[in-house]
Amino acid sequence: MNDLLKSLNIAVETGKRAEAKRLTQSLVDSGMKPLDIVEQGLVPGMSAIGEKFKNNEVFVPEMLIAARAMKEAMIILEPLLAQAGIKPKHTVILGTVQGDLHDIGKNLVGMMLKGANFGVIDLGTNVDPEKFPAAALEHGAHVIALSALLTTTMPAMKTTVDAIRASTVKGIKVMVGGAPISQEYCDQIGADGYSPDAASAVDLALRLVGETR
Amino acid sequence: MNDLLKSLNIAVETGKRAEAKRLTQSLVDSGMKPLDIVEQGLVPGMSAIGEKFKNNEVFVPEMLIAARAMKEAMIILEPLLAQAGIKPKHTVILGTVQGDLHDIGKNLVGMMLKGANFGVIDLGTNVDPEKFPAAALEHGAHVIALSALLTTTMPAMKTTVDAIRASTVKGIKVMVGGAPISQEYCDQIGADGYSPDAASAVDLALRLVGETR
Amino acid sequence: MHYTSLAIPTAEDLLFGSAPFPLTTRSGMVLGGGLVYPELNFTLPPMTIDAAAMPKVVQNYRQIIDGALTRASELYAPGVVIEFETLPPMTENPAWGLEVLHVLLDGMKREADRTGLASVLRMTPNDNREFERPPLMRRGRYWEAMLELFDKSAAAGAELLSIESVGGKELHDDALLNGDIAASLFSLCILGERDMRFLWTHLQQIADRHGVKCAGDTACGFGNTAMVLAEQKMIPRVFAAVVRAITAVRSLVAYECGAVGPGKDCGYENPILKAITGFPMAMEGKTSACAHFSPMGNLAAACCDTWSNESVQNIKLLGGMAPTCYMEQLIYDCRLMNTARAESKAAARKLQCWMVNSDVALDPQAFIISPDSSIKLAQAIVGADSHYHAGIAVARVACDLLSTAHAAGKVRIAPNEIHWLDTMREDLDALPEDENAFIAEQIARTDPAKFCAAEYGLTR
Amino acid sequence: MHYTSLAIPTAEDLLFGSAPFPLTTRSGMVLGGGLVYPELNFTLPPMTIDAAAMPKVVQNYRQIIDGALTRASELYAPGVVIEFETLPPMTENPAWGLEVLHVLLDGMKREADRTGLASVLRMTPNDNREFERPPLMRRGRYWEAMLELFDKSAAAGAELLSIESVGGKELHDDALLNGDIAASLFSLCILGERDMRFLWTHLQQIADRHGVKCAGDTACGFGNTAMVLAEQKMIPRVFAAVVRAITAVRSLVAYECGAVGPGKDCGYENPILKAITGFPMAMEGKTSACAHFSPMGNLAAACCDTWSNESVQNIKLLGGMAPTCYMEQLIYDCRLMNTARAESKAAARKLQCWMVNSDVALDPQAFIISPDSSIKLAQAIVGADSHYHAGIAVARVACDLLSTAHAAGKVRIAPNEIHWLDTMREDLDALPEDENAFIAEQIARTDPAKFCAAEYGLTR
Ligand SMILES: [Zn+2]
Ligand SMILES: [Zn+2]
Ligand SMILES: [Zn+2]
Repeated sequence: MNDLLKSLNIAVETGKRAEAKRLTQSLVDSGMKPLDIVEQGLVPGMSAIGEKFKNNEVFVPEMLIAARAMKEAMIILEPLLAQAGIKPKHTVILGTVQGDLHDIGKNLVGMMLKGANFGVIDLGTNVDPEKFPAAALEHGAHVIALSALLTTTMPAMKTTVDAIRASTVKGIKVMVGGAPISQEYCDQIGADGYSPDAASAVDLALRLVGETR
Repeated sequence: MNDLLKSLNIAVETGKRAEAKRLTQSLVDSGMKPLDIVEQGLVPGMSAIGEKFKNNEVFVPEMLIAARAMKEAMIILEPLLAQAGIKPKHTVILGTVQGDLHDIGKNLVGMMLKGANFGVIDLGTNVDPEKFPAAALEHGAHVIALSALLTTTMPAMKTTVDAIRASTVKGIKVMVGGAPISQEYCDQIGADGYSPDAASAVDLALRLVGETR
Repeated sequence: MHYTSLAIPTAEDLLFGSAPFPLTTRSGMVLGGGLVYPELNFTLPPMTIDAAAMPKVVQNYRQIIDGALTRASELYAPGVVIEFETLPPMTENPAWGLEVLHVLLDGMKREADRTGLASVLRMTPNDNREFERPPLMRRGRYWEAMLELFDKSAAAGAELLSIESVGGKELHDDALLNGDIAASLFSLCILGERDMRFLWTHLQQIADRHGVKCAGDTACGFGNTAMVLAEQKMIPRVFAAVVRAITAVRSLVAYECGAVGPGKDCGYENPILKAITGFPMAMEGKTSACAHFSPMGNLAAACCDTWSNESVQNIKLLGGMAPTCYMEQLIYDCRLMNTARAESKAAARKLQCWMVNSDVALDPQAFIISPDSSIKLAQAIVGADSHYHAGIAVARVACDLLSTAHAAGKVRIAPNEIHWLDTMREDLDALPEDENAFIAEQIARTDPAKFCAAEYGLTR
Repeated sequence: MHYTSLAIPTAEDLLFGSAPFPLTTRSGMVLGGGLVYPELNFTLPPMTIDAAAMPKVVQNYRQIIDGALTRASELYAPGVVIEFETLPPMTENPAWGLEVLHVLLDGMKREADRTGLASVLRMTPNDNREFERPPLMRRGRYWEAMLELFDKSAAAGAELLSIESVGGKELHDDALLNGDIAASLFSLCILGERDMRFLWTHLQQIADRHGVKCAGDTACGFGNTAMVLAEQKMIPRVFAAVVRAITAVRSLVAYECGAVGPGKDCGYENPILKAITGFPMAMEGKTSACAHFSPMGNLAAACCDTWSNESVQNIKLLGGMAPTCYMEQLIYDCRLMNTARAESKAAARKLQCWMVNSDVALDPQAFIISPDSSIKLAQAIVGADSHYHAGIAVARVACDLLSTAHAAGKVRIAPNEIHWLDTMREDLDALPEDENAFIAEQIARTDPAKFCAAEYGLTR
């Protein structure tokens, strides 16, 4: 069992999709609980590649290949998790604010959050303020992550934070980022955290939900 | 009379102190009202040099020489004006905010305001917030002009505006300036006007008291 | 290919401040005629743009233009290019864009009357077509509004027309993040080529109607996105460098449709295009650090005809408003180049040599846009029989130039990037020779919710 | 005079990146030893500094140092100088200044450990003595706190000690606004000289105690105030240029007391001081437009050994935090100079020549600090028998250099400024030969509420 898990870690880290699928199926067949397979088989693989990325040893494409291997494995595991009533521990609602079309940064954040086993609901770009709290309510989310890349859409970020605070969603954490955004602006609009880049976003999200890694 | 006034204009403009004194005395002796001497004999001379300064034909030193000529003339006129119960039409309280020692810009503004026949009370540099409304009350001022040159004394400018607004002095206009100050900051702290340089400060002050030139 | 040989065949003649086909503006500036001119670019501070805010918007632009041009006069600039890059709501509502344009043109006229300062305006409407997903490239309200803004701007006195067109971008971001050179080629050389041809044919008609010039496009959302991602260590620098080489094939289309330069500032592929077309080019480098970091701050100036700061918000620095500060910096950079050029061409080449050597060995992308490399890449493009093949050819040459230079110790490539050169070459080798086969293959991989083939005259 | 001949007697040897007496830092950087290093300067965004705000203050400085040094490593800077210029409350409360200093030193150490980046810290406490009016120059809580900060900073690892000392400034602002060259001489060469001798004798004791270096002072509140007022058209440029020449006499005193450079960035008089002392000098020019405009953006680099941005707030630009953006710009400027210098001294002189010619003919002050003029002004200073006479001599030479150059069409002087050269010469001719007579004459003109003679060892 330990050997299989270790092989699965490596298959995910190195982005071997077929291998990851095969090993996951074997573990399922051997009777291991699906949540254990996720937490001991997949997440450590993603963490390993994430660590290498943080140390500038690999790049996003390698991360994405690993993420796709994890995704293939999750296709097997998701129905089983659902059967057992298990949902991602934390869910993040993600989007670029109204009037703004930039999505690379947002997509990277989404990819990295998924790798850390967050549930991620991506609302896309140019998103109406009200859609964020509505989605948070719908998905029982713990964090809303907002992106803006234009100085002229920064006010839409504030409008969105205001809409979230005025909504019935209570206690949700809001994190913000994007080229013109700063810690100061984050404080000013009453968001809970600012991340200067996609790589730091996972740490911030973990901190906001009260976890550390 | 007209000739004498014209000569006085020129004496002020060219900074001929003795001449300005002599001509002012002659006009007084001839029975002209002291306020008329100020308005028709001195201010036009200062306006003329001010106009040249605005057009970059002369520099501050020439302005100061003219201002000293006017000052000499005022030594004769001030007791007469006081006797007649005439005060400067508008008075400005001037100072650099708490924690800030810069005073060149402030001094230039003061010099130019005096040339436009404003009463000017200069509180100096590093001035406590409360001193501004207190001085305004004491001198019946119409405008308070605040200067700050450090990013870290900008908050003291806001504190000062707050102190003015919270005081018993009502309806007074506040103008602000200094290297780190912008129109945006002016709006943000609720001041009434921003001047990007000393030369524009007189126009701003005139506008704030409802006059134009 | 429209261009089958190089207007500037040797690196010795690929030099800042001079182009074989200079452009004379109405105000008498001769771009590419011996002098490098500053080209100032600016944007609003954080604020909303709507009808209610327009007075404040206008006030900002008036402050920008007055401050920057006054400083330009005080520093005796021989002339300046003012680029007005609109923000999305100003393209969507052309009246707003035009109102700002008039403020800028008035400011330029005022300064010309006051001090004789020569200037010219480059109008760059923000390309809004992506606001629909999938983007509508040839119809719909975004397209209509954008063309209206171009037309009325040209009529109002905007003398240079530019755009950062987005055709193909809906697929290219993913290509970058996946390190997928085939998908990048599809975005740039198939989709981008078709979109630019459609767009720039329209722009040229507008320019002809009003007697103004089509200046040029930039693969900003492609090459610069790659460059910034590489600076952020998201993607390999060698990958960004090869993508940069390919972007030249896309940006070239504007000139094929009649543009005459100066190519747009953020087109770091412009040295390659200058070699091909002989038109003057805008460039940006160290003095655009206000907008983005770059690994070729000096080298980027090697062949520029205007020198830009890319973009800076109208915020207050200690010295003054940021656009005015950047105008000063640009003017001094230009003065240095123009002083050397005034001495002799050999002197200018000497300065160019130092600017190049300053950066060329430290970064793959700097190496790729150096005058020497640019000539070789330009040759690969003009030697191809289609834009698709030109893209493959220029990518191959870029890979080879990097491998050879790295082997010779002439360019720094990080150890974890070396294998990417082989990966890219393998990906290039695996591409079908036949363009239609390639198109079919790539379209099959796309998501119809993100990309509509018909908007590029293609069928799914 | 302490210095009676020039360490660099000819303009040919007055060159960026090399000084006869280079300075080796603990990290192995050799200032003046062949390379020009970037010297970054920064300040807080608009915010209060008090005990409650200290966490936020510290957070700002941590962000500044991390961002700037990371970028410096990414751009392979051969080393950087970090200047920490305190804000008034940080001198008044040395504990706050020291807390920030530790943040900066920690950041420098972290980056050295991570990437090997060499760096050195210049500590520049804000001179608070003016907070009393009249200023107390040699006693009182401001003096005590400032010396405490110097002492503890040196103990903590601040390797270079600097200050923008204010002795004489309480009279000099008025001297500038009145165009009063005699009052300017009194402020700079009598009061400034005495104050600096007193102050720098103390600083040298501190430096010796902790094995660190006294770097240098700047007549910032004098020469730069004049320069900025001239840029704002408040005072004549020729007047500011002559004042600049005189400031060299004042700033020289630091070296007479043991300072070894690099002279402080905003001392535009530094080329003159480099000629006299042979020590490396910091300079700033176009890349300090963030802090103030200047008429000599390129020329100022002609003899620099470190190249500075003067000061920028920690605010967000589109590209990143402003200090990081300016670090990038400085590094590219330095790379260009170092590339030329690496080729040969002749190449460096060629680049210097273009930097000088870029600006020298367009502004009196640029003309005054050019290498040629600097040598002549330096000679006037070392040839005098007292600081008072040196001030008169250097002012006269400055006037003569400007007249001659203007007559030869070599420097642009505005028509309404020409007569100021005569006025200044007449004022200089009217000065008493005897220093004591001059002092008595000047003291008699001062206001005891603003100026206390005893603080300079003088009697009213
Ligand atoms: Zn761009
Ligand atoms: Zn200074
Ligand atoms: Zn400084």
